[in-house]
Amino acid sequence: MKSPYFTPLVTLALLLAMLGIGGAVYPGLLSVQVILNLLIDNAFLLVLAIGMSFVILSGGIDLSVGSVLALATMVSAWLLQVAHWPPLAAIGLVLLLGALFGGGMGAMIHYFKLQPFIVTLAGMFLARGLCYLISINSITIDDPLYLAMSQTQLGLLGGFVSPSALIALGMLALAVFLAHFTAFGRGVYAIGGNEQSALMMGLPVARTKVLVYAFSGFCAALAGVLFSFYMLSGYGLHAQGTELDAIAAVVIGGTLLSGGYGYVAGALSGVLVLGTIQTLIAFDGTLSSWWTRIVIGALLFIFCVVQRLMAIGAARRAA
Amino acid sequence: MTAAPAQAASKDKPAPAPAWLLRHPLLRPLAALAVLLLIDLLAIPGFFHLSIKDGHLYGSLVDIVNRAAPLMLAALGMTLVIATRGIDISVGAVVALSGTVAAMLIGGAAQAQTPLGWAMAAAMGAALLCGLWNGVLVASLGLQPIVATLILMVAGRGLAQLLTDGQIVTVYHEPFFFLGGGHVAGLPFSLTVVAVVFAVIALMMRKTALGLFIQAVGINPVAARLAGLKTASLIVFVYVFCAACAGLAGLMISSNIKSADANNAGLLLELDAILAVTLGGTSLAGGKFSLVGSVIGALIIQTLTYTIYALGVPPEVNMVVKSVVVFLVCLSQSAQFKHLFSRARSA
Amino acid sequence: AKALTIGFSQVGAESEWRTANTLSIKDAAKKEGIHLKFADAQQRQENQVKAIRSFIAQRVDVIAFSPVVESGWETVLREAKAANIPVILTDRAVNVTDPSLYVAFIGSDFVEEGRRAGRWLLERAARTPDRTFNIVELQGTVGSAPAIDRKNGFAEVIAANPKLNITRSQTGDFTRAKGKEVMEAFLKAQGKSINVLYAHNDDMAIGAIQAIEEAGLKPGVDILVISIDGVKGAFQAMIAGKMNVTVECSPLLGPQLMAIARDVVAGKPVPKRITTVEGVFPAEVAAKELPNRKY
Amino acid sequence: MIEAAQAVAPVLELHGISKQFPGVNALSNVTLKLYAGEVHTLMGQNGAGKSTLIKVLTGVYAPDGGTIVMEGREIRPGSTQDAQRLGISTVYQEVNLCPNLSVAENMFIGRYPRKFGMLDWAGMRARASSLLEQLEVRIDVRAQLSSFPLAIQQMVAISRALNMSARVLILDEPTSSLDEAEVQLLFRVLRQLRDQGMAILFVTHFLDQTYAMSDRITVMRNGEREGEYACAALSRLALVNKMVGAPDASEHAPALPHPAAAHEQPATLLRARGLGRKGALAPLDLDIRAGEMLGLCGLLGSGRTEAARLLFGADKADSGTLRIGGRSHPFASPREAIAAGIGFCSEDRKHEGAILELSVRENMILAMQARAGLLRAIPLREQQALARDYVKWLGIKTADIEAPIGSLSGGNQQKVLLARWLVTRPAMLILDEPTRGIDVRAKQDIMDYVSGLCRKGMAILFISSELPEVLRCSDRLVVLRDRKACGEYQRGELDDTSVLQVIAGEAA
Ligand SMILES: Nc1ncnc2c1ncn2[C@@H]1O[C@H](COP(=O)(O)OP(=O)(O)OP(=O)(O)O)[C@@H](O)[C@H]1O
Ligand SMILES: Nc1ncnc2c1ncn2[C@@H]1O[C@H](COP(=O)(O)OP(=O)(O)OP(=O)(O)O)[C@@H](O)[C@H]1O
Ligand SMILES: [Mg+2]
Ligand SMILES: [Mg+2]
Repeated sequence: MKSPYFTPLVTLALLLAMLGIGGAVYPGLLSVQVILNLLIDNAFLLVLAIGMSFVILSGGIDLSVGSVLALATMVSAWLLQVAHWPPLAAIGLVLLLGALFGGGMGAMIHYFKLQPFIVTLAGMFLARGLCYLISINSITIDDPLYLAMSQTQLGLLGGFVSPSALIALGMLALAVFLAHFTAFGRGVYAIGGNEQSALMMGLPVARTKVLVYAFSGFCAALAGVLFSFYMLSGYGLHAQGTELDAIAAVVIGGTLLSGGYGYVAGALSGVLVLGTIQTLIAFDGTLSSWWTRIVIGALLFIFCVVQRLMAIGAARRAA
Repeated sequence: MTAAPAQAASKDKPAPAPAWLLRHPLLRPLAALAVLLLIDLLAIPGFFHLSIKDGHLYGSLVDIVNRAAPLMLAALGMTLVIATRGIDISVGAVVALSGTVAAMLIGGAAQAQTPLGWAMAAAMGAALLCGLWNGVLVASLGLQPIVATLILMVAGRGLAQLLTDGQIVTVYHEPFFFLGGGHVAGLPFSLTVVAVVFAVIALMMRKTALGLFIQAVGINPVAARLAGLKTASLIVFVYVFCAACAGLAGLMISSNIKSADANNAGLLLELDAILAVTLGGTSLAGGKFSLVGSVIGALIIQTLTYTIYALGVPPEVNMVVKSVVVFLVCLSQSAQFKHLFSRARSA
Repeated sequence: AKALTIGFSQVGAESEWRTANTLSIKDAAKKEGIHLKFADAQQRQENQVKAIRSFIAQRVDVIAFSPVVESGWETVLREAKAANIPVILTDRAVNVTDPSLYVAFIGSDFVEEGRRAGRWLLERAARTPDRTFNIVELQGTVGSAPAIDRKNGFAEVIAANPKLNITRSQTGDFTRAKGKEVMEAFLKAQGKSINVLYAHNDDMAIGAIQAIEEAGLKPGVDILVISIDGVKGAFQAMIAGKMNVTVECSPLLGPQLMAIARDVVAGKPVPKRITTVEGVFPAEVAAKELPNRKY
Repeated sequence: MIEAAQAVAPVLELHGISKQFPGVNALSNVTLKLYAGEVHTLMGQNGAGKSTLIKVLTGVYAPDGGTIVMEGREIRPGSTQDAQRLGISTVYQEVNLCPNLSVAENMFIGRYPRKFGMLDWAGMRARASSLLEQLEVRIDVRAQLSSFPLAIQQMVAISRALNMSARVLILDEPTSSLDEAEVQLLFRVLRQLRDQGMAILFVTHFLDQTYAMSDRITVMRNGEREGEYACAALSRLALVNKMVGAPDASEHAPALPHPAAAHEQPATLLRARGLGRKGALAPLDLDIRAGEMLGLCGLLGSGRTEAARLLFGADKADSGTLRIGGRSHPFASPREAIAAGIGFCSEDRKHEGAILELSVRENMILAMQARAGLLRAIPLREQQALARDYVKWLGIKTADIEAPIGSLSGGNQQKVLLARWLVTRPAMLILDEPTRGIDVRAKQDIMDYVSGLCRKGMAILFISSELPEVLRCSDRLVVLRDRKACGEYQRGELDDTSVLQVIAGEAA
């Protein structure tokens, strides 16, 4: 655990190895489009994981992101289809609401000294519950802007990507900048390293913590917007359990759940690992539902163990 | 730093002065439970009504404790894991796995294919193996607990389904139903099981140094190792214990519904268990823990669920109600919030 | 000729019904010598979309899937169309503006199932015109299509008789354990005044039956039990006299799917909507019917 | 100088400050004046309330009563951030830095240099290096803070505070983990700052340092201000008496029970041959006899702590052998070392010693219980009796043996941790800076007590940055330089000056 610098590299190498082996076994896997599909299909997860990275780096956790994502799809669908708002205004409002929702939880966590797990768990129930209050049915979105975002294919390297994938990558760039080149980002690391010390060193701990959750809420709402580009619908059952995927992506990307160690960019490798595992399974196409689970578990296991062993080895060699 | 006094220490405190009582860490979870029950008393006619049916107690309260039994077990196991700064999200999968193993071995006939005892032992064995697996991944390989247990969370349910080919296995062997549906002295047998598990672990806390060691490892693992604790074995132990509790809960659940449903049994039970532990006042940052608190936490959750059903809340509002109550319970436990409130009142 | 390849994206394995559905498709494919690419989505729409994209990348001949929800399929179906791969839906329909995005839909009509359950109750109630019936409903997962449709279909039909009232309705998440738990609470809250239980699937009904028995009442007699799906367990319960009727919702779509896939590839015209033949099985026919049940 | 200072108004004035913790009156009615251009030392026994006063002053705790006046205006710092903004820069007693960040970042956190709106990493590193250079610390400022030993971390914390253009500089026991040379460097810098007009509040337990640096001394006792004195006008003896209270202070710090001397049996207890670890310590030969106190000395980073950790199995040696009482022990874990009768009191009490939320009692019996095993729980009564005895013997100031150790003052925490090892009655005890943060009086008592144990047959490996202490106590001295043993001396072979030469490598 002493070498957080190393883990993302290991992850990347393992990822390439996994794709290489997959390509050898399943023809067609190593096509440009399949790789780009990883980005297209996981754009929303990447955005979620980015927000989650900040929360985890600060030593917290946010279980509400999957539900906030669903709520964001639901609210945008409702605003567009029922209230007939212009799409940009709807998106703006949804992003704002997401940030407020997250910030509200952050404020509860900080000012009332509540545990992040429990507050965001309640937030998770609340956001999903609010979806059902809007409608228990799914609402189809037929707004032209959304349709365009959904169907535009931007050519790249002989394949194509969706605008959402680019937005997610842009968000990643922004997040890396935030984490490494702004006082806010460094404050997040400091708080994750030792909150008491951060306070003693005069960091604005309260503001940073609230902002971290607000940022995560914002990311979840943005992921919701991307998700509704992807699915063209708002639905209370969207993205169930995605919070766990986001956490797993962040942790696999080399960030310590106890806070303070890791890189935001690791989220990308984590998301790609999860995506690759799914792609491998889809390409295999012979697994029953239960074998699918077992194989996902096994691949995760192999991946984590190899990653860990290599990190231990590297630490030994460095010593 | 206002943590619960250690189990052993609380025994020897001086006579319970009211001030001490008011500061007792279990006061707030208990108060939350009492308020929920009060709401039930006022809003649901006959809520506290108990009658004797077929020689055993029958009523809402019995239902609540009976339903809460698996959750209480899972929460007890989870408490120790959390005390070591870990987390176990594979609880639900272990529940599914143990129930399935037992049901498969007993088989779908009135006569058990495998003797009941063996079947249950095999199921518990499977659960213990799961715990060992988790513990070794965390303690020896140093994987982060959440990923280490994520592996089993995904794969465990798959294994259970593999055993049953995705079918629900219905059990017709009567004696099996006793664990989850039987009665002893008019009370649900499941309650006895929980009481025994609780007594055993509480006794271990009192008679051995386990509690001290677990707390030490949870608060400062480096210092604990330097003081000569077997940190790795302790960590393996808590995961094994947690899985054992989950395994027992799995048997209880499948015995209660007389079948094993690999896909749905114990779904999201880990979240409820963690919620129960935190509601009971144990911090997820590890260290001080309260077993009684976790049991109370489980009762709060089950009472809440039951209240939602009994009040006739429309299902689409369930989640909102649940979240609001959880928020309120949390806030009621926050000293800072009380401070704010009393300031607002005095102003 | 080269073997036909079908890519099939299944919702998951959340119930016996679904498992039977999967099995039927796998068996049918094997029997027909069709190469089946199977992907399990673990109840998540995004996973289905991913699977469909991978089918497109692998250039399968036909894509079939049971959509998790109706909405949100435009984009990926367009991609399939652009790649000239025909799409067949099973079990549930989708909501798309351009109907040419899929060639056919085979499956049940959840609203109709709800209606059938309602009609059975209407007839039953007609036998005792003076009696009022208090109905409790165990819904499926909140927001899921079968839960919404089965609720609406049932409510639509029983509205014809003012003596039929739904007094309580709560979700049981389609599972036995929840069905039992919720029914327990209903029984405590309402006791003997419950006359009818309407469950959105057999599993919840089976769980609820246990709760009714434990409350000292006779399921099927004191409380009429109506449910949907028609799995074996339901037939056994009916034979034991604990359930009154189950409305069939057949998962055995495999053979039909394979036949249509062949036709589509061969360029033959196929009907856009193919409803499976499904029955209503009251307790009286249960014993006779049980040996014929495949799931 | 003092008269001159008195003429002007103080920079900072505290009036009637009180602070209570449950069961403890940490501060009652404390008054303090700080003048520009003056070093003011705060002295007092462990738990007298020095750190609490500093925390109240810098907004960590809200006072229960009293006022703080800065340059004529009343201030109420609500947080350390406020205090910093007001120009009060503080180094707290326990190193309060973020272990996961780089050294450079730790120095600039909260006030990063910026360039084009972004953090200026290069500038930050350059400035961090040059600031540390002032204190002659030459390290890679990009490396993680936690990769450095406590002393370096302490230096980083100090240079962080020096770096601020503050009016008031507060240092709470900054020298407790530094050795002589570092202390001199620090003092040089402090004098410069003082001469530039900074007001400096300084806490230490070292009388030498007090007299070397201070212009004025405030003595605290039991949370009260005992008095304020001009440094020149107060003799050492008088100072100690004022700190301790009446000359017959026996009720405050009862004398330790002195173990009777045992008949000498100079058998070799521990024999290390070529014990080493790559990157940490060159292969080392070491013999320790029962009843002997072996001193390890060397400069910061010379490898003393590493040697201790290897002997204790806290780190695994990759070469060499270790024999204890004739049997070979390749320790793989501290547990095995403890079983073989070794105890190790670490220098880093915050990270490697105290288990903060556990009570004084639990912290004290932890190692003993670990040795007894999980199943053989020490009866509660016995635990309480032990804890009470040691609290009395070591003069640990705590409200209750069930109070969490985190609520104790730094020096008292150190005493509890020392007690953790004393209760195990080990055959050999490794003490790495055991008296860090302990007041003069108690230090004397503890060293006497330890010598007593030693005479009774316990082997002791003693590491301390206080050379006089090591020289005075040790029977034999091993000097380390650059992670290598470079000499062994019997008692009396070295004196205060020659030892410095040996350590620095200047002697032949
Ligand atoms: N957070 C706290 N909770 C309870 N008591 C506390 C707390 N902090 C300090 N105390 C108590 O206040 C008293 C004064 O402690 P303080 O840390 O100020 O002593 P000190 O003079 O700095 O001692 P040392 O020289 O050992 O550092 C002690 O008795 C201590 O136990
Ligand atoms: N002045 C210094 N400049 C650079 N690095 C130093 C300095 N002092 C110590 N170090 C670092 O300290 C480490 C060795 O620390 P170690 O714990 O062995 O020291 P020690 O001899 O126990 O001294 P102490 O106990 O006084 O810290 C090395 O990593 C070394 O790089
Ligand atoms: Mg102090
Ligand atoms: Mg050292």
